[in-house]
Amino acid sequence: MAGVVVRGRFPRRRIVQAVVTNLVRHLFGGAARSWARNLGSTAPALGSMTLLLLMSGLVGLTGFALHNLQQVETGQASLLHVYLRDDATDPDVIMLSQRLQNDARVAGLTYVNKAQALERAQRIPGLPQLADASESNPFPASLDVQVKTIDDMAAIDALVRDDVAVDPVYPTSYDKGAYQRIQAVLLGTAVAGFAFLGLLGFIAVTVTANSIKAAIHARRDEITIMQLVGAPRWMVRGPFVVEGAITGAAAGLVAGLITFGLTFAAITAAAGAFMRFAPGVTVTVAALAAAIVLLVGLGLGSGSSLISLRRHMET
Amino acid sequence: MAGVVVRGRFPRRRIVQAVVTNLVRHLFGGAARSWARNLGSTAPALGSMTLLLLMSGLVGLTGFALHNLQQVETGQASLLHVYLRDDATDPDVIMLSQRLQNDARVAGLTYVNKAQALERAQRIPGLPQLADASESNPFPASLDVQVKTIDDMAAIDALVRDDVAVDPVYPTSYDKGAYQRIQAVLLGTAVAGFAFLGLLGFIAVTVTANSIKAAIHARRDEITIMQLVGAPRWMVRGPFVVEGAITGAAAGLVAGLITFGLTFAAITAAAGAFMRFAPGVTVTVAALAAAIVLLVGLGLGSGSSLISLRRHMET
Amino acid sequence: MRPIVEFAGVTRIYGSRVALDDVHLELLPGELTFLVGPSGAGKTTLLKLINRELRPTSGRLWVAGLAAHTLKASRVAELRRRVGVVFQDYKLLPRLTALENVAFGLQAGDLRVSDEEARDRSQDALDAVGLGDRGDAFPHQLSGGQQQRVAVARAVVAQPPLLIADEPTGNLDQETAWEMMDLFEDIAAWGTSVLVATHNVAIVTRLQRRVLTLVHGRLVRDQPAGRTGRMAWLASS
Amino acid sequence: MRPIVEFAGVTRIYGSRVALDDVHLELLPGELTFLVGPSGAGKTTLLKLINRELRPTSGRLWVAGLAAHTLKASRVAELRRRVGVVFQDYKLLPRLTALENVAFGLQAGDLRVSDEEARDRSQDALDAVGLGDRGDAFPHQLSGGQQQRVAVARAVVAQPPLLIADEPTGNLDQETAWEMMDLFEDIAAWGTSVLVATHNVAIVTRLQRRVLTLVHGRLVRDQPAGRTGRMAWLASS
Ligand SMILES: Nc1ncnc2c1ncn2[C@@H]1O[C@H](COP(=O)(O)OP(=O)(O)OP(=O)(O)O)[C@@H](O)[C@H]1O
Ligand SMILES: Nc1ncnc2c1ncn2[C@@H]1O[C@H](COP(=O)(O)OP(=O)(O)OP(=O)(O)O)[C@@H](O)[C@H]1O
Ligand SMILES: [Mg+2]
Ligand SMILES: [Mg+2]
Repeated sequence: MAGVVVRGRFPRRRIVQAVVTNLVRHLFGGAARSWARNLGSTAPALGSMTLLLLMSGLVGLTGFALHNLQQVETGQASLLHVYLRDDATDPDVIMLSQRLQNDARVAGLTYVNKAQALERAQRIPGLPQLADASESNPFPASLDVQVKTIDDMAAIDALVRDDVAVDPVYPTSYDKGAYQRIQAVLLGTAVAGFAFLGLLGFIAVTVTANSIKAAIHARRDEITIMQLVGAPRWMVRGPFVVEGAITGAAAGLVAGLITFGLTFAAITAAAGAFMRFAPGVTVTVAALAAAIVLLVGLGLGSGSSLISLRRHMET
Repeated sequence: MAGVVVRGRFPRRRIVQAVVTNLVRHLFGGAARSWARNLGSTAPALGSMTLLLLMSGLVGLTGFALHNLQQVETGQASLLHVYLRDDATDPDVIMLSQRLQNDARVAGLTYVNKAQALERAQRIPGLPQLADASESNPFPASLDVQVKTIDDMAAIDALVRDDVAVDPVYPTSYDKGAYQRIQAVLLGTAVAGFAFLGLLGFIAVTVTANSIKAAIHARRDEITIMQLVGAPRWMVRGPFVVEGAITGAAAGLVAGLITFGLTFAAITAAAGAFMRFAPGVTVTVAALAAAIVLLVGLGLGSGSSLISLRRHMET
Repeated sequence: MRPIVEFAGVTRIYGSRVALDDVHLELLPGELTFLVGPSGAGKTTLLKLINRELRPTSGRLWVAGLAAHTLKASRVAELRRRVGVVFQDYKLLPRLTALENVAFGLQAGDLRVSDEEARDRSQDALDAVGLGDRGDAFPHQLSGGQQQRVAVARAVVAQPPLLIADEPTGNLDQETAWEMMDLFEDIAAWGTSVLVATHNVAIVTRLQRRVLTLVHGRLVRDQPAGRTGRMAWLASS
Repeated sequence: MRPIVEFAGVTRIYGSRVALDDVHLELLPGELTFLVGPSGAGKTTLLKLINRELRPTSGRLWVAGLAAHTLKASRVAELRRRVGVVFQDYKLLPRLTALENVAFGLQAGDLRVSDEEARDRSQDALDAVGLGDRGDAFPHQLSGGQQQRVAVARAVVAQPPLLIADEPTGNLDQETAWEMMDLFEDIAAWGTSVLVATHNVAIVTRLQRRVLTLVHGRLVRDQPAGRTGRMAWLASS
């Protein structure tokens, strides 16, 4: 009975094939099965990771939408009223209009005559009695210039300020102080947004890494046994890294699918409202976000496995 | 040699004292020491918990500050201009003023004459040429009423609308539509804020519970052994729950101290600016927030220990 | 004298594998009994049934006055406190020292034992197994045989009415094994019923106590004390 | 013939406890040697030094051509692949089946072994220890003795030049223990050097192989094969 073992045979054929097969199997083949077997110890990690990746995905998309929304609103803020003299001639106004229209920094141009200006002023709260109280219309006609980016406001203002058609006393609505305040608010919002996104990302990374660490810590005995049996380093680490990657990918996949699903549902359910409140968030963008979430999960899972294995690997 | 054991003795004196001592020791005495011994398996949990509790504390405080800030700004929004007839008599105006001043819903009252009204109007962008263009001053004098809460605007408006001193055509600046828009914005902000706070809280709870779960899962063999030796249920669970509580309390303590420290530093470093941007966040409030963070950590640690023990306790 | 353990037609099946097959058995107080049989015969399964680590698949089983086959989960700890166990794989708590492990066995059963008393009695028990000077060592700092002896000390320290030991001398040299047997005999003489699963032929044949032989899950032989001749199971396995 | 294991004045101290004291020793290929001594004498420590689980506190030590006392961490796996080990506590991978555990021992050492070949040879090894029909069982589904035999199968399956076994029959009945010894003798006959730490007096006295006796960490006796009379350590411990 015992003799059987000693008659061992080493038929060294198809060795390359065997080596490749073994490499793949040790790293991937068994990993999926063994991942399923070990779900007990990875379940908490999986839960935390999924939740945080999902959060990061959704907050990232929201951030993107808010960024776009802000761009749109900044566009509205970058409207420059160029006040025309009451006595400006039509050719002068047309000249000025054409000069502005040919400027690459200008997105659009509207002519507002005195009657429209008065009508608009009546809608400003606090000035209700204006139309009745005053016989003459004190409001000037204007060219309302939509400037492409708010940063070009000053240049356009300088461009038109001395035109013959423009009122010399109050040439434009450009207000340096107000402009700087808007800039400050925009910067503040951007900084706060990035800080928050960064913070959530940091939490997601830390918690994910900690979860994987805990899962590997729970299996340190196995690592020791593998080492004692003489398994080479990659064979000890490999399966754990692959399992970490599977965990991360699974969390990322679930989170990514939910991110995509929610966004897709929102887009199809209320396309109009969605476009207005979350401009730029299309199906493609949602898919991209989902893919990023998946990749981050994958990278986090395998990366933190690798790092926390080191601690359990010193001989 | 072997005989020694059999000569066992049971001196049943001071039994109550022993029982109490044992209870305390099993639950608490050893727990701190054994918690220190087990740091290896709880370290990841500790890290994740501290981070998330800290986040919750800081975001909670920020939310509180923003809430107060909003209150302040809502106060500014609840300013009602009551426009006076140009031909209103002084006694009529004084009567109206007193009626308003005696109303409990009114916080303050300012008289704005026609000259001041014009001056104010000139500061509104888009109306620059007003002062020059028009000889007569079209702006009415007004009583600016600071209403205590924005919800009382409608009532105050109804109160003054038909007064003899008030302009019958444009009695007040109260605008039902604008008011409802403001309400909607406020509600939206509050809902979003609470949703975000709730979400962060949910993440903190989930991740903390998962971390504790993982730490207990890593020690399920010990739980099994204790049960096999016949330890009663509370003796098996007790030390794990206490250890979970210590972990939670440690995370909560660190997070609470950092929360308090940061807030305290901010308050002392720049009291003026801080008061403006984060009204209501005093040292007491910071201490309270720190205490809440600590208590939440404690509760979470012991609670989730208890819950995840159940899974490993079925016989 | 009422039996402290009673098996009535107990069968235990793992999946489709019959590990114990219709066993009838009674153990009396003060009796030292050996349980022998080849590897995989069902010895550990039988002991696990007594400690309510397993439930019988069928049959009835009483242990220390409790009906183990119908025992509610909430009363399992009560049964186990009446049974001292030496596990085949020791099952020491890895984060407690040897002395703390033994004391745990004592105080898990009886809260009324004060700390000093627990320490004294645990120290006595460690002395009895020859490890009086290793009380401060953690399990991983002890040799295999030393861990096994700590497990014996933990099982006997509370002087339970029933003591079951699974291969308690597997990692001990002959002389230390004899010391453990002396200890078990003393404990049996004190009134405890002791059941020892073992492969140690020398001990079984020399002590001339009652011997139960399991083969393939069946209790094939029950030799009373004093009549343990040539070991039947050596041939029959 | 060059020795496969050589201890030159090896001492191993845990904290302040001297577990192995100035041991000089040579093991030759094809030799079956027993290592005996009372519980706590240092047997496991000596075997752990050979497998580079421990480093010597002082002294020099060569194993299978490698200087274990100066070996770099990165080459430890290489040494271990030349040594088959049966651990005192088995150390089976809990999440692999018996067959997978054995195959792991084979493929950890040699990636060129294809899957079918690994399966065939692992099955042969399980057959040799009498567990051919339990390949699919996980360790926790096996009895103590069965786990021990899986550990033996894993250690021998790669036919290493050196085999060390720590109490490999502690949980086996006499007959199965003899089967393991037959296996070890076959493996030694094939050219492997086999070192077995054991308490089983019957086996040591009957086989008449070389016997090393450890007491309190000192190698007090080295009896060559064929001259193993009354066991000295029984008296000296
Ligand atoms: N990690 C450790 N720390 C401290 N002391 C240890 C450690 N490991 C072993 N020892 C001590 O060293 C001595 C030798 O231990 P070893 O395990 O080599 O004995 P052994 O001969 O294998 O005994 P057994 O037959 O009981 O297995 C023992 O006294 C043991 O308590
Ligand atoms: N959890 C389980 N699942 C399936 N089979 C099991 C399980 N536990 C034990 N067995 C099988 O039941 C049989 C009896 O096991 P048991 O542990 O009772 O044997 P034993 O007599 O104690 O053997 P040993 O002397 O080797 O310890 C064995 O064949 C074993 O493989
Ligand atoms: Mg057994
Ligand atoms: Mg040993």
